Amino acid sequence: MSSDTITQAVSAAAGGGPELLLDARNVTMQFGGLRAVNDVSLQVHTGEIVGLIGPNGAGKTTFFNCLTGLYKPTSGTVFFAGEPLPPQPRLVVRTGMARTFQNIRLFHNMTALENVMVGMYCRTKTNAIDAVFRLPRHRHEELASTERARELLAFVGLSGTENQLSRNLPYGDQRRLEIARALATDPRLLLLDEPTAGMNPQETRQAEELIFKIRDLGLAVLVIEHDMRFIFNLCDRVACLVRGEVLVEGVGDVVQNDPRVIEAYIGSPQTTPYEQPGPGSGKGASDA
Amino acid sequence: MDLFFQQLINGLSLGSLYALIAVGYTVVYGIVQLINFAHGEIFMIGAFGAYATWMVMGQPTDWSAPLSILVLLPVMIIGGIIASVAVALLTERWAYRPLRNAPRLAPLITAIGVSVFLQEFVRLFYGYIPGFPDAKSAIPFPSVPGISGETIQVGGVLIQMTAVFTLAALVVCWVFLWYYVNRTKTGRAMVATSQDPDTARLMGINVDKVIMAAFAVGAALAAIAGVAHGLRYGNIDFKMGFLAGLKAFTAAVLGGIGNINGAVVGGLVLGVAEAMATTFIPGQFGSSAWKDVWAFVLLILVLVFRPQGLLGAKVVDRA
Amino acid sequence: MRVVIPDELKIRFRYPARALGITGGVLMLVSILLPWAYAPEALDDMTFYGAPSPLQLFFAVLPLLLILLLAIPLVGKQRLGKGAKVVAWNTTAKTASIMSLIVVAVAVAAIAIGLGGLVNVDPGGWLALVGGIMAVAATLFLPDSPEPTLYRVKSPKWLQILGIVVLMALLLFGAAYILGFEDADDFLMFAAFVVGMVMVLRQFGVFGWLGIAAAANNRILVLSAFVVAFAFPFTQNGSDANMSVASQVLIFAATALGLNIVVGLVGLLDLGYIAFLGAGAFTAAVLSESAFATIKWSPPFIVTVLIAGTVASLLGLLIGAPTLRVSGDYLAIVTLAFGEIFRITMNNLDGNDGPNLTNGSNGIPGIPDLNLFGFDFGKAHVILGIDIGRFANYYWLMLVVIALIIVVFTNLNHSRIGRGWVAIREDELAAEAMGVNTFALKLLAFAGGAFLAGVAGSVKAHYDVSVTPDQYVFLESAFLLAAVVLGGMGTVMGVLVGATILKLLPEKLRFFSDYRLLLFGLLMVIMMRFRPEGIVPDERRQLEFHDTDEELAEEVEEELTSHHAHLYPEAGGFVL
Amino acid sequence: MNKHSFKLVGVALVAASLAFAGCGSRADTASSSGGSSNKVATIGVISPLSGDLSALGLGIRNSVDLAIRQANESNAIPGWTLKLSPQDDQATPDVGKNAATKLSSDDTVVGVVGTLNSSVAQTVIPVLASATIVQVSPANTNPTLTQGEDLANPKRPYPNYFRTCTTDSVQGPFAAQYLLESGIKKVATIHDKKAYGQGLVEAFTTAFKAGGGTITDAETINPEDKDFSAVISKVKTTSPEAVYYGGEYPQAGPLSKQMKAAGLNVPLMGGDGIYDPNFIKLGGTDGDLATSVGAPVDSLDSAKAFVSAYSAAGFSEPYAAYGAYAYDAANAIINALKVSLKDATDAKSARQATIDAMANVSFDGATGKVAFDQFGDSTSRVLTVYKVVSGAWAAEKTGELKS
Repeated sequence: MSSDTITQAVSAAAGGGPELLLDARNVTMQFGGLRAVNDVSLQVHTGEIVGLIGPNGAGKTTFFNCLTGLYKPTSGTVFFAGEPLPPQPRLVVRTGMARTFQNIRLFHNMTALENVMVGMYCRTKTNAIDAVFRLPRHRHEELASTERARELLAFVGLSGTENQLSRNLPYGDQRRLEIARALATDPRLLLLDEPTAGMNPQETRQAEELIFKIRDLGLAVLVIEHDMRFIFNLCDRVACLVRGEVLVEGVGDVVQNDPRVIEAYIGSPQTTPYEQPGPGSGKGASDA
Repeated sequence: MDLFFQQLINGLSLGSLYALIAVGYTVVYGIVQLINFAHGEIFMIGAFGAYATWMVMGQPTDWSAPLSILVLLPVMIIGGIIASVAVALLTERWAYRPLRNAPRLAPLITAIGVSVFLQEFVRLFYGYIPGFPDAKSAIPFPSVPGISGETIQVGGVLIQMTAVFTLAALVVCWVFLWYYVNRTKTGRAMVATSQDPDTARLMGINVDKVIMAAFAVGAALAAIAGVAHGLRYGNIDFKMGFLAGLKAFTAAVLGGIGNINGAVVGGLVLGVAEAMATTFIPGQFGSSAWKDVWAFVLLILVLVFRPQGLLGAKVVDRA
Repeated sequence: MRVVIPDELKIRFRYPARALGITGGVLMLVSILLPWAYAPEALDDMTFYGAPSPLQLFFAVLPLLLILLLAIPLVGKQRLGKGAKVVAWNTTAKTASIMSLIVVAVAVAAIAIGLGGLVNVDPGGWLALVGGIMAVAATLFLPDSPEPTLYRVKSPKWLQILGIVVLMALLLFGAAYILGFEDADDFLMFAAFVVGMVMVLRQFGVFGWLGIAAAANNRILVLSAFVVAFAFPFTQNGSDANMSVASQVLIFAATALGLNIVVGLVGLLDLGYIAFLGAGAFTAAVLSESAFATIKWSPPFIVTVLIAGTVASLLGLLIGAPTLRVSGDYLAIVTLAFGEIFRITMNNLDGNDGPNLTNGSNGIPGIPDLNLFGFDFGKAHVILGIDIGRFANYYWLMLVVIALIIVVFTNLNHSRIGRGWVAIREDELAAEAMGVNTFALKLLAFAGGAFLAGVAGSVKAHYDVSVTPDQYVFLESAFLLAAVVLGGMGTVMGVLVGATILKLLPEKLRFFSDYRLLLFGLLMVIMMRFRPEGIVPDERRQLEFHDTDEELAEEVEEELTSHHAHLYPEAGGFVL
Repeated sequence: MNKHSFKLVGVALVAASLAFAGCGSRADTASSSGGSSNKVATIGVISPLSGDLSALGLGIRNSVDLAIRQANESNAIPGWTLKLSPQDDQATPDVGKNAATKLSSDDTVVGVVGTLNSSVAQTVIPVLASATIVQVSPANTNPTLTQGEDLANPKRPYPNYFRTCTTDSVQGPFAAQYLLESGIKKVATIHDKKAYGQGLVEAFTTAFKAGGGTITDAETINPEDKDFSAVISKVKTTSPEAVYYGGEYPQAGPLSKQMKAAGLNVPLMGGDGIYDPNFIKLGGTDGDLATSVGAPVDSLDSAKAFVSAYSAAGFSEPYAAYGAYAYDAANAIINALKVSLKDATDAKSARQATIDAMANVSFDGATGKVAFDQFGDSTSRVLTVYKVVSGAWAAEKTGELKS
């Protein structure tokens, strides 16, 4: 990844050229006494790859769930393409935001092709009557979706696996299949929750290429990841979440070299007031 | 006004019966997320077990009231508890445990099978025990001197001793449950398991044992309810668990399934609601023929407007 | 239970075992020429020398196959050529010997019980038993053969079609024959024989081959199945006794198919399904020309059917809308409660505790027979010289209804909606997160299933002549569920099989009717524990129930690949 | 058993069976069955032989069996042997219909006794009617079965259907008559909403009001109910002098018990559905009343004969509530067959004649005089009031309903 692209993207974002797609404002999510996400704001523009890093339990996935409608934030609002986000996951998908899961949640006993076709559900219109009587709409849509699903499988590099059950696919392929399924919903923003977890370096590189390919299609991508090298290679901008709060946000290099980030990850010298992140540890970490 | 209080008493005593059974649904659901459809039959088995104990004791009918209450009744209850706990543990072991990781549908269907099987088993084979009556139709339940048929007059309200017994049984069980869940090792293990079975297992809790304990506690309470039912209505039959189980489940949902207090409150509310519906809904729909319908309509309304139940669907954390 | 014989023993006794097996088979063959029973009352009179009874002749097929299976490999691998590998000779022989022994055992038991004691079993019976035991013992010593690969054999289209036609013909013959039995013992022995034949043929690989043939000639299969079903009344010589059972099986199967959409395809447990059948039946009854009907408006039956279905599906919406949002477990109990509400309400709408709509527990009797386009369903018609009675008329009507339901079932299943259902079953949260409108899809299944039950109910009302609330109790819902579970969740064939077994067995085996429910409860528990996917499993369902079985997963995948054309057909056709 | 004797028994077995095995060939099967040249006519029974109500259903089957055995012994119909064909209806209409179809396709069937439940009758009657087979029910009490839907203008729907039990419209008024005569003027009614109970209460109410009594409260319960406290509390506030219950003993017993426990100390009265020893076992108390059809068994010779013949026949089940009616029903058919089979060549052709002959049947049965009116209902109007006295039913008053 050349640094040109980054500057380009950043300057584009600053210049107001690309559309502001995702605009999360002061999102807070509280479970009983536990504040998992605290006053987090984040913006993603079209054509941008944004990374979200942070130690375990920092609230990244919770934040994802707030964005995709699985949780209703305790306070704060999320706007997508200028509109407030609808309250249900499936409506969020319709507005153009799709996700993958940290622990793969494919439909295990469906074939790869069927998995992708499920993703197309919200973009097709065949109703029960069409299906029962095999009306033209059903037939056209069925042919078109099969065709498109094959294309998507080819796009993520899974040609030839159409009829394999997703449970029988190798781990890396399952991750990709999840991405293909998400792409099938025709998103403008793709949210990837740890797309390289459990992958070997080669697979990670392939995943990287795939994400660039996706960005080149004009999609925005928001990635949660642990793998620092992967994320700083990939992302135009990175936000670091610690104990539910945004610690630092900015271009990769800046975040990477921020001592607080290093500290949050690696731990710190005795003098530091911060403790190892974990449930039940002291007061909020942010002093930004 | 007397009628109101009379129906309140009627409702409370009926409700305590529901509550005793409902606790079993709630405890088991809280831990294994299984609606133990056969729990109504466990209640029925408890009643038949108590009856069998009475038969074995030589069918005592002429004991004095104190002796009956202090000796006969406790022994019958213990007999009932042994029977129902044994059956509950057997079904858990042989029917439910092998399905613990199966899709949700499997244990539910199994539970229906178990329910039908237990009913039929009692119907067909109870009479084969030498000297026992045929269970194909209702069997008269023994009366316990001092409780059966006795009444207390409070103002214009007549309170039957059987109702007092049922309410008292509920209160005692409630206190016992509170102690069990909060003060014993198994009880606390139960709370832990209900919150996170995997972690509980890692912490060295024997989850199998905890689940068995949950089934056993529920069955014991159901057996007490079975005896109360027998005393109250004077007869028991193999089908008595079906409707009672359904109502008790309704009570559990009403209070918030998984919440022991909820089951108790839900049971009482449901019992009172049924009694009141018969008296205070005007016109044709106030006939007692509709009371079951109102009970189930209440269930559906709760699911629409407050799916977590009156007290909230908490795990078994506070008894 | 599995008897394991060490391999070295198997090799050492290879030839003696084969010889012993053949001897056992021959003994069984010979035995049918001897009397099996002392008195004619047991089975179909097996008291003669040299004159086997029909059941004995049927039985003889099994030992005959056994002998062939054991003898043919003796000609040597070279001579057999491809046949050596394609067929699992030894394993099939083992199955044939075990099945022969089971049939003999059933017969001997039937004779002993029917005539009062083992004394009544004559030498023929003992000889057959000895032969059977010899054959089983011998075949245990044969080395296991690899899985049959008969289905991989390429066969010409005419042969495939012929196979299907033969299968259908056998089905028709078997159905007519099995319904003809009056006595439980005859029925049981024949049933044991049929099961034995099915097991042997399956082991031989015939069903694998037929499966491929059926997939390749789908339309012919569907068509011939319906032709056979349609032809069934002609085998009855105008007798109503069996047509009455057959038409009830169809009504039951139609309702169970509707339930299978809800349970099998979406995975929702509906324990009050019978209420929707009842809603349809009551609607049709109230709108019928019965003198007891409380609404004096009787639209044509076509309109009534639609109204009945709509009423049922509205009730489905009423129950489904609040409960489908919460956990699926609640649905089971709420539907159960709804079943009770329905029954009690129908009981109460008698003018006494509510407006008079249903006459309370008296119900609505005297519902006239249907008359569609001048065809009076109540009258017997002579077609091709055979009396086609009232029950046969309804049988045909139900056949049409079932065809309709099967089309709805399969076409929905193989569409965007069906995929959504599978996704919901597999992982509801992920489905929702992928944009699947899970609530609407569940509601569609629930209300759609109710609609189909309502339609079936409207026919049932006329067929039954009277509609009363006590026909629609929880136990009936449980039976419907059992048909689905027994047959196979999510499959059409399975439900047809399950419904047939559950309706036919009690009808033919009345001596155990008191134990019917006990066995039924036990059956549900055992099925869930050992074969939750049912007799005729849906591949995907099978995988869900056996989540850790990787071998099965591979197998299913292979199947899916070979059937791919069949799962995603070119636009147009519908599949079974 | 040691090895040696085992072998011996084996050899003996083989030898014996070789010796006794039928030494014929398949061809001569036909002639092998019995030497009698009598023609066979079959009487079917459709009743619940399994399940909840099997006690009642088996009693019906046995009583019909008894009547047929007696007829065959006395050679009641010369040249004909009667056979019994019992069919289980499991108390469900569907199964009942299958049973009826099965019987009607058997050409030797000339009559059917059954059913127990009115709801089953509704699906059974049309099947038998289309085959013109006479059906006599010992237990159906729903008036519409014989008089059609409009009881004000009765019209008989099925000419083949008769019954030996009386309908609700006889028992209810008789009970009203008795209560009024005993000076009870205020009664509350409860019924279980089933055809039987509801009909009984309606007939009672009409007659009781006509006789000058007041109905203080009219309530209903569900047949599966166990808890009647709410209803009893309601009834109690109207302070009736008696409670008239329409329904059967499984509910009536507990109801009586709960009434007394709740302080409502008045007699409970019902129809023949509660006239059963189980009523008392389940909670019926002294002073409770029931009406039943016919004179008390020990006052009627024909009834005594039935009871002693039944116990002599060695059935394993008691004749239960409807045994006597079933016995009378079977004898009514047999009496009709005496006429219709006399000149008949085969059973099937005598079916219509049997129905026609039913109208003239008249004899003294186990429940009293058996004869049928133009609707097929029993003409017997003799009833008895029974009372629970020190834990057992005792006849209180026998009389005829004045209409």
